[in-house]
Amino acid sequence: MTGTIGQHELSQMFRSAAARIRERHGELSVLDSVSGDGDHGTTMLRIVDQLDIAQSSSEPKTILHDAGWKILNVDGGASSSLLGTFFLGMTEAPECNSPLDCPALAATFEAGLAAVSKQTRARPGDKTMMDALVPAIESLRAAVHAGKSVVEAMQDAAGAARAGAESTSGLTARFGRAKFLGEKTRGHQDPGAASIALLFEGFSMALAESKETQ
Amino acid sequence: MTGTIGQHELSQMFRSAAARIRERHGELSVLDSVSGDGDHGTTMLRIVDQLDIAQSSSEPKTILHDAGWKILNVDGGASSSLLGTFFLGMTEAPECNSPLDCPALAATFEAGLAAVSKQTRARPGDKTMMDALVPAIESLRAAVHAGKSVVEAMQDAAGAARAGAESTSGLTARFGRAKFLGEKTRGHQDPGAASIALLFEGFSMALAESKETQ
Amino acid sequence: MRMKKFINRPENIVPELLEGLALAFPDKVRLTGSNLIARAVPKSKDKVALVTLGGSGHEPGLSGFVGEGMLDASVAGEIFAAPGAPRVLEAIKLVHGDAGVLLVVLNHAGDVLSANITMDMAKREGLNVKMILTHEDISSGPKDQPEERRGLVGFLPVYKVAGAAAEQGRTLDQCLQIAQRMEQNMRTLAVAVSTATHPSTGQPIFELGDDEMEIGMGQHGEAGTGRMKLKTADETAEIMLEMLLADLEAKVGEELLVIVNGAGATTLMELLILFRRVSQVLKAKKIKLARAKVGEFITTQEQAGIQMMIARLDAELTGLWDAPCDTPYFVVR
Amino acid sequence: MRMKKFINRPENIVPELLEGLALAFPDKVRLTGSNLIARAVPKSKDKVALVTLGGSGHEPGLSGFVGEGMLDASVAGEIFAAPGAPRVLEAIKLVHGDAGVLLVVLNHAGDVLSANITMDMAKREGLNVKMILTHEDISSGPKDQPEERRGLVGFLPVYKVAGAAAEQGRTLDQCLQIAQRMEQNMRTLAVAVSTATHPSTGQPIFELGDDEMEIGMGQHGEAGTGRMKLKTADETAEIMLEMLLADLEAKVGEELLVIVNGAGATTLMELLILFRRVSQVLKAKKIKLARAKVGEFITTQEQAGIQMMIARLDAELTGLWDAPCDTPYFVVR
Ligand SMILES: Nc1ncnc2c1ncn2[C@@H]1O[C@H](COP(=O)(O)OP(=O)(O)O)[C@@H](O)[C@H]1O
Ligand SMILES: Nc1ncnc2c1ncn2[C@@H]1O[C@H](COP(=O)(O)OP(=O)(O)O)[C@@H](O)[C@H]1O
Ligand SMILES: [Mg+2]
Ligand SMILES: [Mg+2]
Ligand SMILES: [Mg+2]
Ligand SMILES: [Mg+2]
Repeated sequence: MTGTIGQHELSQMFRSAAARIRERHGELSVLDSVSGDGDHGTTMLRIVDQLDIAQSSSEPKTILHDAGWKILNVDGGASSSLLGTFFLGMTEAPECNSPLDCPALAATFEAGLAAVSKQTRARPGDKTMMDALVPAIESLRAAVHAGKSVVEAMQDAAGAARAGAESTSGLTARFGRAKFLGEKTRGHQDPGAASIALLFEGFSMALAESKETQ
Repeated sequence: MTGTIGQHELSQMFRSAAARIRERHGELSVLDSVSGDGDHGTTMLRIVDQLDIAQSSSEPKTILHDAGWKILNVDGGASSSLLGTFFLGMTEAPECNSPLDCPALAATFEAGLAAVSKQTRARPGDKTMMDALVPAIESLRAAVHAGKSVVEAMQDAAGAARAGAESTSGLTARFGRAKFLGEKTRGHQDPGAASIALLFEGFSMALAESKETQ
Repeated sequence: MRMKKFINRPENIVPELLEGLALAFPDKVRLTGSNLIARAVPKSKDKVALVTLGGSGHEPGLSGFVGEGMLDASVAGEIFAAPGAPRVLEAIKLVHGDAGVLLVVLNHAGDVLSANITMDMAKREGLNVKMILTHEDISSGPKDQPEERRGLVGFLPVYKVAGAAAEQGRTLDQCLQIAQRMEQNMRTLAVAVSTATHPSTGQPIFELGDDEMEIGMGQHGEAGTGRMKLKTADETAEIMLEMLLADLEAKVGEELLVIVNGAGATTLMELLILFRRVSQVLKAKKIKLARAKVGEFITTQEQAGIQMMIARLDAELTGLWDAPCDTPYFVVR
Repeated sequence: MRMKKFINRPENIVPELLEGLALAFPDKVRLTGSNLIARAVPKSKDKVALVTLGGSGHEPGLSGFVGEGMLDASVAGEIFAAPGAPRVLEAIKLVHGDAGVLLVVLNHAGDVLSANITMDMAKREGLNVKMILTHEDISSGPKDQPEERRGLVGFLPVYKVAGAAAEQGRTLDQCLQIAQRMEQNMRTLAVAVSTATHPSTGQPIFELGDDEMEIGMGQHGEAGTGRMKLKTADETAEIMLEMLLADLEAKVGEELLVIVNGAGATTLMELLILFRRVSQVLKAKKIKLARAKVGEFITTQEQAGIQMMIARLDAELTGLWDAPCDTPYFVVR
């Protein structure tokens, strides 16, 4: 089966992403204390709490909208604004109204990325969460072209996000608080990019599991 | 000879007292850091600078008045007010107008003590400079009765001041900043009393020397 | 070592401090909505309203300047973290009258993101809002890239002159223009000599050597590039002032406003000693010290350090700076 | 470790900080004589003048409160050391008009000695001077021995109400009576959590354990007797307020002025959190929080800690507290 993502799967994706962040938030704060103000792990905890809260509603679109709005409400500096915008932006894809097949999934995530890209001038190579987010979403589109299932697509996306996050070690920060440190940030991953990798890993693990149990 | 104290001797007494304080000001501050705010040595340095400056005038009375006023002008908390009052108070003794023989010396210092006693309710036993000052001046009067010279009288006074200062180790402070520490001040000399002993030792050493060279 | 701060639970710091502010100044401000500080007595609806946003832990900035002649509302974020856009929108709606709202934003990534998202939302809802970014920290970007420069204590004169203009009944565009003129003519530089404890985590927010200071320190300990051995007050004042004057291109005969802002643990005694030297140097250069303000306006917990700000004044800006205001931590008779 | 303070030579701290004060507020104060701060524009000669004295290193206290509606002159001593009597006399002569001078003195041994000597001299010179001692620190003496109690931040309401009364043209005796009524109805308690560096010596002014605080700490680190483990903000506020209310014998329905004063490094964030609890407890006890002031009015360098003051108000005192004033660090519109 190629499968689709409905309310149930989306809720599981959110729960799994939240769990993944909770597992690793300590590392995120450590990364942020190298390049920023050390609060990224704590902020991500507050952000993923909103993913849990948002799950009660009925349609994917409402769930996404709820999550985005609630995340925007987290006092989290850069990351909550960008991640809130990401989820809220997804709801601008007409495809997100019904259960998501692979093309709808890609289109929905692309709408999220488009919204984020309007709020920041950061692009891959600038050592921000964009280094994980952009390749992740590109790989969703590639999976559509390859005719892959949503499970496979999300697996690819998680891999791409992880590779993107790892690539940030070699970069020099040009955005966010980290830019003031310049060269000193080299050799360490960008915390926001690491969070994106964790979120997509969570999404992917949830879909893989829900496929097994089907 | 019983000798008298004129302008020359008074100047030497001041210079010698100043030297004695300068020698030992470190200890004074250490004592004050046990019982007060640790500044007594520094304040005494500023006070004895005034003793040096006051020496240029011509009569004992003017020298004493000058010294007292200048010491009052030192921002030294308790000790400059009391010592300034002490020297200024001496000028209220009619005897201080001419070179001081032993009775005049005693009367002059008694006038100083009387002025100080009007400004503080502290009395011997309260662990303040009064524990050195009062016996020192009492021994000047005793020396008069014993028909001693100014040199011997001042030697006795220095001894009494030193004994008085040492006795403060066994006392509990009831005046000044030290009173807030109560029992904690036991076992340490009162810094102000230690200063008085040094001043009188300086006075005595100057007179003893000037006798030798006479 | 346990953190030596008078707090209760770290997660309650912000609501509790705002509650304290509202209880201490009930005639000036009130606490409303989600961590919004608004004027106790709203200004009349036909006047432009001023809104700002920013992280907490920098008291009295920013919410301490809500009141007559300055801000109408301040949206307080968590410790050192920008508040989310929905709450900024809530504040804008709260004070929005017939003349519109000026949103004053200090240039920090998180704050700007929130503000931009808010502006999108406000536009969609048809609200009349204009935004001004303050970015006067000369250490964080070159002169030709003002968008790189952070907003430091310069928010204070911007609130002041724009607030006074609003009080006089000027239009939103006029208030914006005045704020912009103030903003473009101001420069700030910060120096830190010792770090502070993050009140939520209990950790130091940066590290500095025992005999070091850092010129160009950001508001949250973002390091600058000017780490050097400690200097005297006079030397520090001279170095910082020279850099500021050069960047502003201040000229003989011009009139300046100078602000010396304490970061937290630096005493007013020191601020006044530094200010003295600033004043002397300006006099020697024949630049007029027209107005001054010395104290704590934006702090970073108990960090030791200062921010020095200079701004070129003209007659109109001076008049607006002098206009009465009545806020918890800035009162002009 | 080198002392991390912005100073030049330690012996120049006081004249330089006073020069800075006068340069920063030229329309309010001027520096004159030997380290005297006086009003820039003297009040009319038919009004009572207010003079105070005290050591430096506690800025903005005391000289930061010279100006319309408060002090006419302040005599600044060296760091933590009372100024000598001759300079206090100089200040009295400077501001002495037809209505006489009220000398406000905080009860600290050195200050009182200087003041008493000054009073003797003034009497001898036929000047019309009355003196009031403030001694409201409940930790430093039992209730029946007020002369043992130190003067802490309570000087602020005394300057304020007596200054306002003087401005209204009241006689010296009336001003003294008002000051006395304020003084007798106020109580203060201090708590310290960390020490400060003496700016002249570079040494810590007292020692405290890593997890300790001390209730009853004096203005210069004179220890109290209330050393205890660190408490939360709410617990600290409750303990201190209970002691103050008991000592003042405050009753249901009475109106209080509350001041929470930061010692230096304690942030306004914390002061506001403490104040919040004070306000809540008073409400629960049905005692009215009529007026409040939260900020730094008298500091001890970068010491962390606070002073909490409560004072019983009556209608006249409230009116005088609310009267306009215009000093560098206290402005009422
Ligand atoms: N302008 C920006 N564009 C894209 N990502 C950004 C930007 N600013 C910050 N980030 C991301 O946010 C992360 C930091 O998040 P966080 O620590 O939660 O926020 P803050 O920096 O406000 O404390 C960075 O690692 C980076 O990935
Ligand atoms: N009320 C007082 N009466 C007599 N002597 C006093 C009094 N107060 C303080 N002293 C003396 O002054 C000494 C402290 O002097 P110093 O340290 O110079 O002043 P301060 O206590 O103001 O810092 C004490 O050791 C004590 O001898
Ligand atoms: Mg961060
Ligand atoms: Mg002392
Ligand atoms: Mg942050
Ligand atoms: Mg002293």
